[in-house]
Amino acid sequence: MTTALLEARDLSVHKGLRQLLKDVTLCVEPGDLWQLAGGNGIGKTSLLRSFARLASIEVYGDLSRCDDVLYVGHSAALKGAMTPRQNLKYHPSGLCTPTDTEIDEALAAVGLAGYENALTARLSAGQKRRVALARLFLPSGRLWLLDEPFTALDVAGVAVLEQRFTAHAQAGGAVVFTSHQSTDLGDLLSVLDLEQFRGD
Amino acid sequence: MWRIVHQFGSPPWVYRFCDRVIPWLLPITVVALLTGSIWGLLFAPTDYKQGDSYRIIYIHVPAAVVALAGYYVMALAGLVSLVWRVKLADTAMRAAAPIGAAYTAIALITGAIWGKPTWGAWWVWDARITSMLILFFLYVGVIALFEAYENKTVAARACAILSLVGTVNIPIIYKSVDWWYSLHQPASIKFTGSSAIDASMLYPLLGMIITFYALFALLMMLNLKQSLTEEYAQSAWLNKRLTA
Amino acid sequence: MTEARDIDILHYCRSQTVRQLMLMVRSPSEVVNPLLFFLLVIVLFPLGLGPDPEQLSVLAPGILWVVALLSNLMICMRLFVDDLEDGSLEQLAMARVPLSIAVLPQLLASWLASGLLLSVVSPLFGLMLGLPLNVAPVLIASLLMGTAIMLLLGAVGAALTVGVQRGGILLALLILPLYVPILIAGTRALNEALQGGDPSIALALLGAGVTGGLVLAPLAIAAGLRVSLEL
Amino acid sequence: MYFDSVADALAMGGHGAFVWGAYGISFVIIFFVLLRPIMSIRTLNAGIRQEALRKQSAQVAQENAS
Repeated sequence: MTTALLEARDLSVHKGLRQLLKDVTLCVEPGDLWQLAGGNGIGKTSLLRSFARLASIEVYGDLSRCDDVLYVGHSAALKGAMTPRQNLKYHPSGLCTPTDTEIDEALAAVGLAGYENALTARLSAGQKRRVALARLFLPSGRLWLLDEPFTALDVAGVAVLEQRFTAHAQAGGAVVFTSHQSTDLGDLLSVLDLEQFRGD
Repeated sequence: MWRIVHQFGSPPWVYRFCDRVIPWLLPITVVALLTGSIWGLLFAPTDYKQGDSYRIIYIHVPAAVVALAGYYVMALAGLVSLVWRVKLADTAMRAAAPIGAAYTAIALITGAIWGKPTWGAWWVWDARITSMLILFFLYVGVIALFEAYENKTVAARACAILSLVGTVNIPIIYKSVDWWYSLHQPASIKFTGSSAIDASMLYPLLGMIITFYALFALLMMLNLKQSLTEEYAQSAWLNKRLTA
Repeated sequence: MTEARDIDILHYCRSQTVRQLMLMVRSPSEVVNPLLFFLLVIVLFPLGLGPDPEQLSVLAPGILWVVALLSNLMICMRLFVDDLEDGSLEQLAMARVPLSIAVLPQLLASWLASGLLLSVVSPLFGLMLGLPLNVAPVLIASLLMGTAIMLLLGAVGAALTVGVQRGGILLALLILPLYVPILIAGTRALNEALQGGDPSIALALLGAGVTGGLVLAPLAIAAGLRVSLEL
Repeated sequence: MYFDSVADALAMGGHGAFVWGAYGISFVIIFFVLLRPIMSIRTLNAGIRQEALRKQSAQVAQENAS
């Protein structure tokens, strides 16, 4: 086993009778930031989900990855009937068992200080998104798989998130995220254009 | 060993196999079906208790027996597809379900028709009939689940799981229905199970059971061939075979 | 980067159970509705069959069990729907605990709210149908176990159909046939108790069902949920 | 034959309608279950052959053009 956090070799992703992607080869090492880029419908989300092993029936090829994965998808797994603090504390991924102070710090980091005990249902879409991303500020996951993390965020939010990515990579973690917009992540970022893997 | 498994998993090989066997099996099965029916209808002696209505046995019992076996065939294909991810097993599972449903339907209809002269009612909650009705629902469930999914690869996986759950449950269902029946109605006339059945009645019955198995195999191959034609319409091997 | 703390299965299950119970307390209608449904349908039977208590008490075991079955079906229809929509299900699948274990807290919470509650209040419904009070222990015991098996089996069906359009009616088709043995054993236990017989065989069979279900059903539920997550 | 006459065989001791009806319905079901894949294979094969011919003629046309 290498030190790579994720290694995909000749992965092909299908959807029903259609082959979305083929021969995807990618090696994610600690310290990497990978952006999966490509137009709508190319299969960014499908590939990310296959990395997360949420999709496996229609995925062929070799895939090995570390167990310590944090995945944030389109839907945030937040319950409107619970407060942001409870949502994070009892998160179904159970990746970490954060203390209340850690949670409050994480919520403050995404600019939600003062909302800890509000009902999540009352928050705006952008705020909910921030609650979901607050998980990135908790001690959890070496490999992050994030689906469109920058959507529904304002400029300041994007900047905070980019900083967090960089810090995570420098601390020996890695991030794989989908996005069709360019980012300011500098030379740490590698972009994987999925166009080259388009299936038949 | 691996080569054999590999062969069974290879669509062109299976297609060729079906193509070769069907022309033989089809006439044999049809002739056997007609012979068995005529034997049972016209040559077997009359049952002294039930009279001639018992002759329905030659179609009811084989259908019921093979319908149950068919569910296990389907579940086995489901298991193979789950464990080894053989795509062909998905196809086989899909091929088995409608046949099983048809067999259970035959068993149910003939059972109802048999019930009228025997008990004076079209529907009697006899243990075998009740079990058969539940088996029918299990088959219909698998078919409906398969149809409900748009993505057929995913649908096959779902059906494999369902048919395995059904397999674990079928013996329990059968036993519990027997138990329920024996408590509510002391057995009066049983459709089958009398060990003293005369050889002149038994042989046509055995013949029909074997014929129904053969018919199941034939239908399975036809359905397999149909599904393969559908799935591999674009493939080079099928095109070559058909245009040669 | 902070070191990821190792995850402890028991701790995880406890925290998830808290989450599920918290959600349940905050939406009491989900708990109360199946009970109300149960009550309503029970009320319909005397209206349809006539008020004769003797006739009702003969039919009571069957009525109670069929209605319990239907209200369980209602619970199963809702079981994973919200969690699939809001992404909780995929996060559950991402937990570093086998999915077959990770779903147990939710099943436990659902059973506490549906099965346990229903079983405890069932003697009241029994009284309405003319069941004598001395069969209450058997009624409660059989329903406690029966609802547990039904929930386990129903969850398999729910896991397979949660991603499907109009999955509700399909779910009924898939799992009602599987409920047959539970119905038979449950009504049998009650009838034995009513006629002064020995209900222990039927109860023991239900107990065996719970044990077997607890071992096998979570595997099927997990496999089913993974299928639904593919969509 | 077990029966003395064709009429006897048809009557089946008064149960003729039931016995013959049961066999009839069963055979109808079997017939349809058999026919469905056979017809479907026939249509599919015709479609595939037609498609192949179309491709072939397109290829020939292309070769002629060049």
